[in-house]
Amino acid sequence: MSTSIDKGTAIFYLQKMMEIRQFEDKIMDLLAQNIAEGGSHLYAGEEAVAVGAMAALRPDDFITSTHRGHGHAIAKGGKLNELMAEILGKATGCCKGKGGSLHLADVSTGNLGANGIVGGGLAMAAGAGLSIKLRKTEQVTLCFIGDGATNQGVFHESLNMVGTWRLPVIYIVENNLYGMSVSVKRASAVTDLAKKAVPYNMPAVTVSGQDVLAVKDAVEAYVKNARAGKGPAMVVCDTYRYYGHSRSDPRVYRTKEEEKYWAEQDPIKLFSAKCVKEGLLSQKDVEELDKFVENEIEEATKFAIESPLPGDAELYTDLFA
Amino acid sequence: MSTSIDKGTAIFYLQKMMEIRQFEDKIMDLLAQNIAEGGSHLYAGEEAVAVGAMAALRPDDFITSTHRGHGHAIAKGGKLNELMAEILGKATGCCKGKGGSLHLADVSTGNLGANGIVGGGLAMAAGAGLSIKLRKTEQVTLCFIGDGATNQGVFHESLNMVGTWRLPVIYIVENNLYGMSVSVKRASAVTDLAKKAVPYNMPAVTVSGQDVLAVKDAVEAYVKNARAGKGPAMVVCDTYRYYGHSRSDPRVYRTKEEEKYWAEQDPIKLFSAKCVKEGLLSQKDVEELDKFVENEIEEATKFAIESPLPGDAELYTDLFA
Amino acid sequence: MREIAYWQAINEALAEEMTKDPSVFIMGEDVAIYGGAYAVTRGLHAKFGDERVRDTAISEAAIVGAGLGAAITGMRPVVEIMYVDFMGIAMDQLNNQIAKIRYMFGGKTKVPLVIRTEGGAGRTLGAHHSQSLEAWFTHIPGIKVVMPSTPYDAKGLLKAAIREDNPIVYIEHKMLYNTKGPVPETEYVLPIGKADVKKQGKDITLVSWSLTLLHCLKAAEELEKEGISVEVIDLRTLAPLDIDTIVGSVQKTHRLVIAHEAWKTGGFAGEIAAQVMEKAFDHLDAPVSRVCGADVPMPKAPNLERLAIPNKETIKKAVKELLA
Amino acid sequence: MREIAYWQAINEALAEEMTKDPSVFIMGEDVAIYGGAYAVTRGLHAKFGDERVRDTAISEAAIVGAGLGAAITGMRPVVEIMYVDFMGIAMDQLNNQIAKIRYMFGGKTKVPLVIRTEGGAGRTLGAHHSQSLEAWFTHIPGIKVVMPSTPYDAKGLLKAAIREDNPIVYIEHKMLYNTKGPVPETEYVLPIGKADVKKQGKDITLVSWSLTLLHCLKAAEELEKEGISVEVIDLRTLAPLDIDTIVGSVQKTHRLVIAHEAWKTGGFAGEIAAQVMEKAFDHLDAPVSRVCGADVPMPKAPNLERLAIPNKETIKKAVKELLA
Ligand SMILES: Cc1ncc(C[n+]2csc(CCOP(=O)(O)OP(=O)(O)O)c2C)c(N)n1
Ligand SMILES: Cc1ncc(C[n+]2csc(CCOP(=O)(O)OP(=O)(O)O)c2C)c(N)n1
Ligand SMILES: [Mg+2]
Ligand SMILES: [Mg+2]
Repeated sequence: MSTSIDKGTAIFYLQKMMEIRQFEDKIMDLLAQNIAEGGSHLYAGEEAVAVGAMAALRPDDFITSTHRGHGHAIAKGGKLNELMAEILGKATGCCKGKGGSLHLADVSTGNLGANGIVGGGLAMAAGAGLSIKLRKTEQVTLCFIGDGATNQGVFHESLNMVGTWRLPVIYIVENNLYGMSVSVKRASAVTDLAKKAVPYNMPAVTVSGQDVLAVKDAVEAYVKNARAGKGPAMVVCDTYRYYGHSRSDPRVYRTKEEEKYWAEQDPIKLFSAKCVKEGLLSQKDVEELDKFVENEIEEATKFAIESPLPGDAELYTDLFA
Repeated sequence: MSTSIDKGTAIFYLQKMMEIRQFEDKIMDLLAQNIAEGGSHLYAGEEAVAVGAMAALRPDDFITSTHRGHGHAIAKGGKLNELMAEILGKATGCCKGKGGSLHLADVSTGNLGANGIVGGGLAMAAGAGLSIKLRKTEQVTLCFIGDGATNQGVFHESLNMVGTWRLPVIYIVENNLYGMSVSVKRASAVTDLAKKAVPYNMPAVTVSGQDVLAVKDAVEAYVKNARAGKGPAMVVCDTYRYYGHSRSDPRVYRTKEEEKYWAEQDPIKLFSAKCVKEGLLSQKDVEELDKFVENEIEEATKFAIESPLPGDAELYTDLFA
Repeated sequence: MREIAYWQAINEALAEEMTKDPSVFIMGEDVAIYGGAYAVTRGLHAKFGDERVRDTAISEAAIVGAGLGAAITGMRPVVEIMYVDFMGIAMDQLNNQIAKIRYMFGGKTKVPLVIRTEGGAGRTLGAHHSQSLEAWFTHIPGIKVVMPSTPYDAKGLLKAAIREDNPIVYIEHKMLYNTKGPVPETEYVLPIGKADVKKQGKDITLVSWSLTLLHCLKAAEELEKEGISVEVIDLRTLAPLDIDTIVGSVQKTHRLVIAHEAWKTGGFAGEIAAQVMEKAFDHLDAPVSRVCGADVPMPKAPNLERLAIPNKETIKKAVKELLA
Repeated sequence: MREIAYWQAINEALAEEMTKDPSVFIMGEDVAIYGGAYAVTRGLHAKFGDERVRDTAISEAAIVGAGLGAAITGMRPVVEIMYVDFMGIAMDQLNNQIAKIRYMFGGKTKVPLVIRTEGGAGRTLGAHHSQSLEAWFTHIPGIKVVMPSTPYDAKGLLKAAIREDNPIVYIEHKMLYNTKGPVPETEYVLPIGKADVKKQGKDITLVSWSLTLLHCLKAAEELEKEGISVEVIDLRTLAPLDIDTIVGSVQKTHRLVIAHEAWKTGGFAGEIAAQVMEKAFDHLDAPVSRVCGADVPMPKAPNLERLAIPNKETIKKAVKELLA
């Protein structure tokens, strides 16, 4: 383990990762039962990225999230009840049921939103970085993007703006090897995604996205720089999504062996094993935490299912301030 | 001189550069007299780039040009009469007067067009490269862009496509230090523009854009590779535009010293002096050529001025095939 | 006649044209190995190989713009944009490059390019995956806009589009993919720019396209039972607009309802209403009525999504109101 | 009252609001040292410095999208897109992010963002620098669209726009920059969403905006001499549309001509015509007439450019035809 942490911190990280995992497994259930409708891109397998990165932040820092945003929302402090309700389109959701899975947001926690547009958060993140600079608040903005999103034009424009103006924005590239079905090898002229930082005059590092502490350490170092006015950076996190891209994905583009390999790098198992091995947590602590989280998720699910849909009059509200 | 060339070739390059220079000086005149209306972005000072790059091509190769496209059009074999007439919006222009300076094109010479949109030729060039690959014709596409255009999102998307698919496209980056009034230093996170090729898995080299042979040699080497299926590349040409960005530009963003420095690197003067020094041409040859070109430009101007405007019925033709 | 699904009709059109003409090829996100987000291109990669069925990076501007580059240099690309909602990213390519290039060049090039995309609501996917943006495209001179509602039209019009020397935006609807209809096994091509009277009637004219057309047909069927004879016109092509067919019908029925899923304000119904007024003012016994999408981003909540778009009931209501 | 130019009125509005509110800042291509392609921001960089008047790289999507990011995190950005023709590049940012974010988030954010841009023909700049694309923007729920025709309106509406908590597309016209008009020295703000009756009349209503409005006023003046009393309404704001003012006028005059420079097909005149029909059908003594731009990319040739857009004569002709 790359940094020494205390028991409380260990529990916090583990709990957050478990919350994300169980939240996503539950959504998969709800989709299968048609209780959840529409699409959901699940974060299971990538938990260490969101939790590790968010561990480096202050509550007033900003993030922009992606189409695969449940994990970011949870890690940034979103309430499970409200998130679950939002995914079901309920009035009690964090966006009153108007956003849904692809638009989970919670500005009060600094989460500027998931995004149905791949790369949709990139320019927004640059603007949030600029706003920090102009308001002189020493906040930072984390901009989460997938490997696939790095090929969008707005990636280039935004990183160039951030690089030129030395804005406090850190890019967290979640390299899960595929953008939908297209592997990085076939979508990107370079597979070493850290090379994509070169034209923007920002440092980049690649870490295991299955190791929550590795992610945290890398992000933390850059966040410190950014707060000190030393500009932006990129952290590429190698990771894997367990489920298909979306519910209907038969996953023909990847192999069982590959899936198995990554299942062995499970971020929750790795982290809890290490904590136990190093005596920070007992096996019992881990099991109890798992139970506790199970309960949380059950409650959130119940809350969401029992919540009402928005009233019909809501159709026309919230368009303008 | 980096390659040895014969007298005919020397005359050809010199003539093309002189044609561009005098063409542009003439346009400036016509603008001042309000004979030419609207905007024109003049290429004077950058002649060696277009002429050197085009010297590496076959007639059936493609180029995409820019808003500063007169030089490319001339160097790619456009007819002076038709180009001048087009800029005046005359029926005899290469686009029947419908395009104008910003849209000079001549598909019959492989020139896929100037473009009013900065970066507008980038995706088109990728497509032309793909077409070559699919049709297996061993053509190449040269994609001209300014330093400013390298910041557009479509630059990134296009180069990634070209880099991933190893298409026969060579980027000629005309780094004239400014995009309109904004210096590369203030617009781009890196000033060494060759670094912008890194994420696309393509080699890049920087050459003096004032040295027609240096440009030709660099482009030629990459063109050879591209024809052989070895993929794309980038040539950054350091150069300078003599006139302001457009007619109304007071050039407050640059200094007299800088302008003077670059005037001393004049591509036509440098090349003719070298040719004379190496005994390839006599001073008289150079002077005669200059006169000859003057005549050409006078004729083109006369042709253009005397040509009729398009008939009113032309407004609705040419929209659909 | 055999019945096949809408997606399959499109798939067949692609396969047939690719077989016939080696210059036709496909590119887009997840069109090859995956076979398309809505599986429209399934099997084509296996059949035609890597070169002619190409997965691209996520880069809508380059996909569409590269389509143009290939089209003007000897190929006939069919590019796919996964959701019409993403066309904003490629809007400059479409408007400034694709639509204008031929005109700007004085007719000295042609652009045999098809941009296939998909739109519409119905799957509670929220504001970024439910839009109907055809009105933007109809406001761009130099492109044609096709929006078929049946498998038969989808196949015949796509084949025509691929053979056209002009750029075409061809928009499918996500809720139509699994609808079935008769499609001949023998080859056929349909004319772009011709509306289709899907049902004859004499009391009122209903104009629509894409999924909403099916709602109109159902509404017309039910209204017929109530003694109201509705003529239902499927535009199929929005640009060029077959205004003559609409005006001809209005001259007979004197009443017109236009229904579409897109936002009402600035939607294409307004254009049709204005043209009908210009060409058949004296024939109109009532104002042209529009049944359109609510002027809001598509909400996630399933009840609000349903409220936000036209359906059989709201169409029937508009017809009755106009006849009242 | 003193007379100042349109560009100057805009420049004053920017300077005043920046002085008043430190959260207002400007960014765009060549807005700082150069002072803007049409010199609208001249002097502001010297006055407010590097941080608040920012030259950007050529990257329209990032400019507009970063505006959003800054707007939802405490600033009030005024971003400039040099020509409206380039808005296609930022269309996804505008449509999917800026216009929708507040609604998608259930009202939990606000977007105090102004996108200033410039459009229109008249300088023979060709197809990429002469467009009028407002119809695209009016077809996006969640944004407001302002297009002033006079220095007075330009100033008052821009100040209002900067103070709004909603995203606004504010479109200037390149041929208006040097037109002059009375502008008070004392501060004032005009309401967004209110049309202005620029001339009273009783025989016919002329609705327009931006440069074309001035042509309408001249046409009306000349028609007055011929005994035709024209009411001229300047929309000023297209979204939200002040339909009541238009309908009120039509109830009086019973005839309506709408004039704009944008392409006719799918242009905003169609929307207005449809709404007027819906709300005042029985008051219309003639079909609503549209005088609009030709449905072609703008040609370079000066004679063709003139032919492609409305002018005083074509407007007069339409008025007379409608009264015939
Ligand atoms: C602009 C845009 N293009 C395409 C899509 C469809 N799409 C949704 S997710 C996705 C893959 C994204 O890949 P990546 O950025 O690697 O994120 P991951 O899904 O792997 O987490 C695609 C193509 C979209 N939503 N938006
Ligand atoms: C998309 C777009 N943005 C902005 C402009 C306005 N503009 C025209 S030329 C230019 C500068 C281009 O700079 P560069 O690419 O370096 O080419 P150069 O003019 O220096 O040759 C700008 C900003 C444009 N025409 N298109
Ligand atoms: Mg991925
Ligand atoms: Mg430059």
